[in-house]
This record gives sequence, C-alpha cells and structure tokens, in this order.
Amino acid sequence: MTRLDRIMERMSRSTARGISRRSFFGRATAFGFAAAMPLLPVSRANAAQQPGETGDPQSCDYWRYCAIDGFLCSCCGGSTSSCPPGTEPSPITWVGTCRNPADGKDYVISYNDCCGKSGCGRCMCNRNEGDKPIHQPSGSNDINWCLGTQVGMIYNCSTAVVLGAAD
Amino acid sequence: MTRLDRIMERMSRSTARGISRRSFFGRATAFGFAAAMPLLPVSRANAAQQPGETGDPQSCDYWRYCAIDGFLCSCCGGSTSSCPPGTEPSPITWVGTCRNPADGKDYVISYNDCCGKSGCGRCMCNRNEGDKPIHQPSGSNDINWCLGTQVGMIYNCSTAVVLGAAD
Amino acid sequence: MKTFTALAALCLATAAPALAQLQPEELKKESLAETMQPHWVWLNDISFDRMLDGRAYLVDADSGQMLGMISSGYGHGILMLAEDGKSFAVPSTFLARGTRGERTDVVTFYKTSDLTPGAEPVIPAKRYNGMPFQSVSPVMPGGRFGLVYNFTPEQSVTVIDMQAQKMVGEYATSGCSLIYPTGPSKFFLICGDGALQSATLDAEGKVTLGKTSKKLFADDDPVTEKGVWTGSQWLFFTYSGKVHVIDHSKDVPAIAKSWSLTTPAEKDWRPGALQAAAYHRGTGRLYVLMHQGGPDTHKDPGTEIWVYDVARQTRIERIALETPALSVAVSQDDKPLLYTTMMGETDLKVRDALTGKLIRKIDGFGPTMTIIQPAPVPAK
Amino acid sequence: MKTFTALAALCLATAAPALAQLQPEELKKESLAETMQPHWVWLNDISFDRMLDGRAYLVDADSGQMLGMISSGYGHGILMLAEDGKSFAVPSTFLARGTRGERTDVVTFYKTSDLTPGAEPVIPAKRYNGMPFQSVSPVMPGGRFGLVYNFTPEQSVTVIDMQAQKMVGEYATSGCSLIYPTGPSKFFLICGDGALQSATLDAEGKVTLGKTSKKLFADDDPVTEKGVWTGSQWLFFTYSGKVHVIDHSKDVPAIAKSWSLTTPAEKDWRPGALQAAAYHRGTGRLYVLMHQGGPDTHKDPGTEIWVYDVARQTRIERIALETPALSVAVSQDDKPLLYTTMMGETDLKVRDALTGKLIRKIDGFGPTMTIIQPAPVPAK
Repeated sequence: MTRLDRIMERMSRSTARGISRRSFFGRATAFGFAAAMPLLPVSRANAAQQPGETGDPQSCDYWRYCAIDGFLCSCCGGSTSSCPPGTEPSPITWVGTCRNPADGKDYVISYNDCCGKSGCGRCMCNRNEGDKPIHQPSGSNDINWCLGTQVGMIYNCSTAVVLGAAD
Repeated sequence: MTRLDRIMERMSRSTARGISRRSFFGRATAFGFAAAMPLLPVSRANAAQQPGETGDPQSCDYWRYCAIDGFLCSCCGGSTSSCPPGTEPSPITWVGTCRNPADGKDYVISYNDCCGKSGCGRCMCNRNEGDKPIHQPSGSNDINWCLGTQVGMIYNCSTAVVLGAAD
Repeated sequence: MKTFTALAALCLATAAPALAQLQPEELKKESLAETMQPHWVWLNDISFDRMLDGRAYLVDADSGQMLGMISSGYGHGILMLAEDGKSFAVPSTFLARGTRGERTDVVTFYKTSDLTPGAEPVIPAKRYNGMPFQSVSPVMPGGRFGLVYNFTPEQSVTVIDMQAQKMVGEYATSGCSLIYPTGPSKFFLICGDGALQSATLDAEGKVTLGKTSKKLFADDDPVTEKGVWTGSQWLFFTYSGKVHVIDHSKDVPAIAKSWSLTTPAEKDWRPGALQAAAYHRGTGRLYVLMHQGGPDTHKDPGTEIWVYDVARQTRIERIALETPALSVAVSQDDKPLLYTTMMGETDLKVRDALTGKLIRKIDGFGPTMTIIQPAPVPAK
Repeated sequence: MKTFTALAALCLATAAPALAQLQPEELKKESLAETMQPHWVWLNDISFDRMLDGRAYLVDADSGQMLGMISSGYGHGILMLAEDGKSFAVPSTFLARGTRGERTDVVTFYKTSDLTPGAEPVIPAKRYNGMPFQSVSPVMPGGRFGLVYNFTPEQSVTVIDMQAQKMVGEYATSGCSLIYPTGPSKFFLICGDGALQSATLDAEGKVTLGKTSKKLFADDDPVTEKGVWTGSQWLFFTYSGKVHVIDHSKDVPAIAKSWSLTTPAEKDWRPGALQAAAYHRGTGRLYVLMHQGGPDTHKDPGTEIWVYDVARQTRIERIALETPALSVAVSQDDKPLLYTTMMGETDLKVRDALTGKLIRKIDGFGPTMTIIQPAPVPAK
C-alpha cells in the first residue's frame, strides 16, 4: 500500500463516513499554514520551485498539476505553494500523485484551493490523472474545496503543494 | 425645435436640476406599460415589428438601434418593445432619434432597459448616434437605467420602443 | 400584443401600409406558455470565471430562440423541474457581500409562464458546490419531493416539499453521496467504497436510511457519478466503459446485469465528458459521448455519440460530432431532439435524435454550460 | 518564504541538489509591498455580461505578473487609491439575493500589502451605476476625503473620510454630475446645460455648493465627461477634438483657454474611447486615443495615440497601435509606462511612454476592462 493509498484511505474514510467537521479540520490542518514574508513578486511563481524541479509553474503541463482542476495560483499572484494576497487556503482538499520528471519519483500533491475572492480567470487547467468521482471526495477535483474556509466558499485559484514522496 | 429636442430638454431639465424622483417617475410613466398576452415565442422578435418597418430586430444594424448600448432584448426572450419573461421594464431611460429607412422619417426611440435578472449576454450592440455625455443623462446610453425599477437595479437587456415621429 | 393587432388592422384599412407613419408603442412584459413545451430546453451555465453570476437559459430548440433566463447566484447547479413542466425550483447560494459575509442558501420557486421568483424557503447553508451533476438536486418521481445534496464535507440531503414549496428538513446520509431516486419515496446514494446506500421518505418527506449493499463497483474501474435513469432503472458507467444496471427493487441495491459499451476491438474508445449519457424512454435508446483515450480520460469530451438499444445491449449507430461535446441530452417526445454543448463554446447544437443529423446551432450562451435539461416527462 | 530559504540552504549544503528528494511544503499566504510600486497598475473589469462579479486586477507591468485582485460586486466602478499608495477603498453594491432583494452599498477599505477587506462603512444605496469614469469616485488631493457620485436619477455626492474610514454624509448637487477635484477641499461638477458648478468641503467633509458658471460648452459640440487632471488644471475634450482648459482658481469656474487636438487638415481625426486621455506630470505630455470618424464616433476606440506638449499645445508624436484601444493611462514616474486595454480583449499592453515602443502584452484579464489605474502620485 503506497503512502497515497494510505492518505486517500484515511481521508476517504473520514469524509465518506461523516466524521465531525471539527475533527476533520483538526486532522487536515496538520498540512499547516504559515504567514509568508512580504516579497517583491517578480518571478514569485518560479521562486516557489524547489531545487530538483524543472518546468514552468505557470503552464498547465507542469508536473505537479497532473490532477488539478482550476485557475493556477501561479498566474494569480500566488505560487504552487502560496495563495494570492487576501485569499485564504482551504484547509481540506483533494490529493493526487504526480511523477517529477527531474528525479523520476512520484510525489503526493495536495491541490488546496485559495478562497475568498472570485475566480482569478487566468491559466485554467484541468488534468485528471488518478482523479476519482465525487463519491470519493478526497480524490475528486470536481468539488469546490473552499467550502471549509473561514472566509466562506468562494473559489479564487488552486495550488499544488508537495506533501511528500508517494512511496 | 424638433420633438426630440423638446423631449430632451424636458428630461434634461428634470434630471439635471433634481426634481423629485416621484414626479420624475410620474412623468416618465406616461410612456406606459401593459401586460402582454401569453404568446408562443416563435419569431416574437419579428412579430414586434410594425407594418412599415424592414430589417432584422436581432441584428445590431436594425434601424431602431441607432443609439442603443447593451444586449438586444430581441435576442433574450423579449422584443424591441417587450421585456423577457420575469424582467421588469425600467420606467425611465434614455432616448434617441433614428431614421426608419422604410419611410425615410425620423422617430424618437426610447431605449428602456429590462431589469431584475443578470445580463443576457446575447447580441451586444453599441451605437451612439446622438448619444450625449452622462451629464446629459436623458441622452446617455452609459447609464444603467434599471436603477429606477421596483425589482432593483440589475440589467438584463435593452429595448427600442417607438415613442413617435421626431418632428 | 393588442397594440400590434390594432395597428395591423389599421394598416390593412389604409391603401399604402408601407408609408403609414409608425405608431407609438407600449413597452410590455412577455409571458410564456403555462407548460414547458417538448422541445424547450434549459441550459445551465456555472459561469466558471464569474461564478457569482450563475444562470440558466431557456431555449426553444424548434425556433432557435432564447425564451428567457434565470439568475441563480454562486456556483449554479441545476434546476429542479416539476414533472408537469409548469414550475421549477432552483437551489442557490448567496453571500451578503458577494464573495464575503454570511452565506444564505435558498430554493427559489418559479412558474414556467412568467419566470418570476416566488416562494423562496431558506435551506441549510450546506449545498454541494462544484461541478454540477443531475444527481445534486433531483425531483422524486411523482413530483411531491425534491432533494438537495449537501457537502461540507459532511454529507446530508435537504428535502423540499415541491407542492407546499417549503423545506421538510435535513437528513444525514452516513457519508454517502448524491441522490438517485427510484420511486416517489425511494432513492439510493453512492458510497466511496463502491457500495450503494438505500433510503426512503415517509409521507411527510422525512428520510430514513435503509440497508447498505455490499461493494458493487471495483476500485480499479470505478463508476462515475453520472448515472442515467431510464424511467425504471439506473445505469452506471465505469471509467473503462462497462454499464452496470442497478436492481433497486429489493431492500438492498444490487447489480441486475452488466454489459460493455465497447467490443474488445474498440477498447481505446471510452465514455467521458460531464453529462456523459442520455436515455430516450420512447425508443429505449441510450446516447453516450465517446472518445478515444486511455486511463484518466474520463472527463475528456466526446468526439462521437454512440447510440445503443439498451434492451438488446447493442450499438445502433455512431454519430460523428463536428466538434467535441461535454454534455448530451435528449428530448422525450416522439420526435426527439439530441442536444450537445461544449465547455468553452457558446452554442447549443440541435440534432434529430433518430438520424443524428445536425438541425441547427443556437449561439450566444455560455461559455461554461454544464447540464442540459430538456422538458421533463411525468413518471409512469 | 522561510521554507524556501531553508530548503535552498539545505540543498546548497548537499553535493547533488538536482537529485535531492523534494521536501514537504507548507502552504502560505502571499503579501505585497506596503506601497504600490510605480509600475504597478490596477485594471478594472466591470464584467459586463456577468456584472454581479466585478473585479479589479493588480498587475506588475515590469515583471508582467498578476499580483492579486479584489472582488467588488455589481457594476464595479473604480478604486479610490490613497495618494501614498498604501491603501485604497472600493465603492460596491450588493443585493441580498444576487440579482434581487435589498440593495446595500458600501465602501470597503483595503491595505495594498494584504488586499484583505477591512473597514466597510455602509453608504446610501444610490451609487451611480453604469460605465465607469475616473470622476465617479475620486480621492481629493491631499487624500483626506473621497467622494462617490450618486445617480437615482437624482444626483448627489457621498463623502468618505479616507483617514477615519467612515462616511461623512450625502449632499445634494443641484442635479449636476460627477466630481472633479481641484484641491484638498474644492471640486466642481458638470451640468447638463454646459455649465460648471463649484463646491467646497469644510474641515469635517460637509459639502457646500458654490456658484454656477455661465454656459461654458456648446450644445453642438459637447465636452465629454472624461476630463483629465494635470495636477493643477482640468482639461476637457469636445466630441470634435477641442481642448478646454478650466480655470478653477476663482469662485466661478471658467475656461482659461481652448485649443484643438487637430489641425484643419486632420479634421477627420477625433478623440474617442472610454478612458480617452492620460497626462504625465513630469514631462507635461498628454496622451490621447484618436481615430478617424465623423459625428457620433466619440466612443469609438483609438487606432493611434497622439502625444501633445500641453504647455505648448503642440503634438509631439503619433503612436500607431497594433489593435484599437478603449482605455489609456500612463505611470507617473520618470521612466513612464503607457498602458492600453480594449473592451472585448483580454490583454494589457505596456509601452515605453517616451518612445511609444511596445514592451510587452500581459494576457488573461478582462474581457470587459474599463478604467486603468496606475500607481497614484501625491498632490504637489
């Protein structure tokens, strides 16, 4: 059983069998959020890349986006791992597994939505590698995951955060 | 002084010098509204034409649209002289003067907005013959004239109602 | 149109009608027929990049004319069409400051004839938000109740009394998803582990959960959420193109039979899209959006529509599409029309459903149309 | 970006950074510089066919990157930018049920650094709704007060205390339109009969109307509402291309001088568009969108930008545009950028304002962008 399977199973069990919202958030919040330092925005999207990555985070064919569905935050004032100014990350979301072409390894990617402003409208990207139907919510990119945020449910854009290696 | 000039002057005086909203509506309501009979919608747009007119009321170059700015109600479930189902006509509006190519006469056209549902999105048309700046409101197509309706201020589409000959 | 009639009479009475001066007109409000006509169709638009401004357009596919529209707030789903075609209800979500502030979910009732908002019960602010499916807010056969699927991510259903135009209540669903009605007071839900969960409504609309089936669907070839109701059975489609026919007649849902949309020789063809299939009750024909592609293409648009005789489980026809389509629907009368739309495009394509021939394109909608809803048919 | 910094350090310490396994990341929220930078620019989008979902995009014209956005409800107008570039306010209109129900107008305050809504005083639900102009909600020089133009069709102004982030009050304007600030506590309005109406604010922001000028503008060649402030004077443009320079120094506004954008030989060229002209204070240059056309073309987009030395009233240059533009603006620094957008198109075009050379196109906005707002400059 891969790590993704374990994550999916855990998330699926919790969403599929109706655990309380509080405890769901309690677990999901372990993904973590931190305040970013003010930063000049030039090439912010690229600056979010780790060493050991190649490609253009503003392009839909970027490796992390293998199961994304939405506007790329990298085109909207955020990056693959940061929300645009004034938007709030969704604490819960769907996950996928994507292969990093630079090291040939599979990584679990969390597609957290950024929320509280209306749809950014730039760099629409829909890819469905491993995407599940919505009755398997933790693997479905058809759901507006902003529903869990403090600022409400309004969808702005989607990130693609590395959670870790998939195996 | 043409009839249009007189209408414009009267409307301009009233809007430009701040008469009460009630009395403004009182005057404008003389344009009149009546309930339409239920009707099958086939060629509703054309059915609204009077004998003595030619052209396509779903086309932006139709003669009545010489000073219109918005979505043609003829494409949205209404006609040149009727609002789509569930929308409310604006009692006040801007007027223009257009020449009917079929009889070579000038007519005063009232561009009443239909209101209460969001923008129809079809047959966007902007023509500015005789259009005035917004400090001459009764001749300006830049204003959302839905502001005066009971259902609120939301703009759906624009009509082009014959008020009468211009001279 | 009294004014017009009067004018026509006047002009007929004069010798040179073309030269008669145009008469002053009165601005009117249009009305529609009391009942949704067989070739009228609702096009839902989620307005993806301006999602606060969701809407649905009502179109007459025969005349090619738009008849009217409704505005329906953030993340527009689908309409809850009454079986008699005389009214409908729309689940909607509004925030006090557009994108911010207190969330209010309502179900707004309309008459077909005037498209004017009427009763508007407030429902729990938990309505599912995302890509819409037909099972997010179906009306039960017989038309007494309508159900709204909730996801917060806790899952539940809100029951609406469609006659009284009031909310009945909200009921937990043990974490299973969506709503698949099988009778006036009976439905099932689909669970993440491949099982189906049965449920019933009592006379007042209160939901009681029944038994859960064993695992019916494989993990490595899951069924999509895009089931199709034939009027008597639900058909579910797997990613690879299997059809599972559900037997809902007993306490526990089961698979009645399974067949495949493709032959082994056609295995690079798969069903896909958003509104993937449509069923015509009179002829027993199933229309499925198909495309060529491998795994993970289950949301790709269809390049062809494959037509099946469901009773015989055989393909009748392949309809090649000029351009790919993401949604397909069929009218239920005996001269059926086949409708397709495509995300990113602005037209509705109308075909003869029996021949596949393109009749017309009606343009100017969208550009993010989702579920096509033809005129409803009463339950048998 | 602590995580990134830490990771970079980690990788520099290892011999083969390209082969290092990627590390788990934390999702962050971006912030911006405290002050709007000279080449940052706001693009307002009225979202004409989804008007409930108005917005403005903040763009860095140097990097070509979008920095963020704000959502601003029905019929989005323009931002009220504080002179120091550290904050701004947005007049907005919301209805309880999106397109229906109670109307609430507010002014929402934001800091540039976080684009997060802060104070939000409710204002009279009378805000002008229609195509936006720079004079619908200007900030007064010095930045203490901001004014919002109301049209119901009665006309008035609402005064906002930009420091206290509160509403001062609403004041009738004798039916004259829009707001043209001429000093920290002085402005005029433009009347339908071709006159200008002077007005003053007291220390608390209360408006007192002053004298009305005689008729200054001809009926057969009216001035547009699209006046341009040079930092010391207002320039108004007539349909045919005359420039009227307003003298606001006395109690009653008057025309200081008039000149023409065109020579008699160029009389088929006219100013037009929505945001028709822009002035660069450092060089005294005026940029005007010009097109060829006769009467009634005053809203046609510009095919060229004509550049004038305002002090000398002479044309310096003609900049041919690849495609027509409906809005033009210029940054106020000493390496000024010239911005254009076009209704129906989705890109911002960025030029060197001194040479006219196209530097870049930044795409993916719109498609109904209205007023371009570069970084503000403090009043002299």
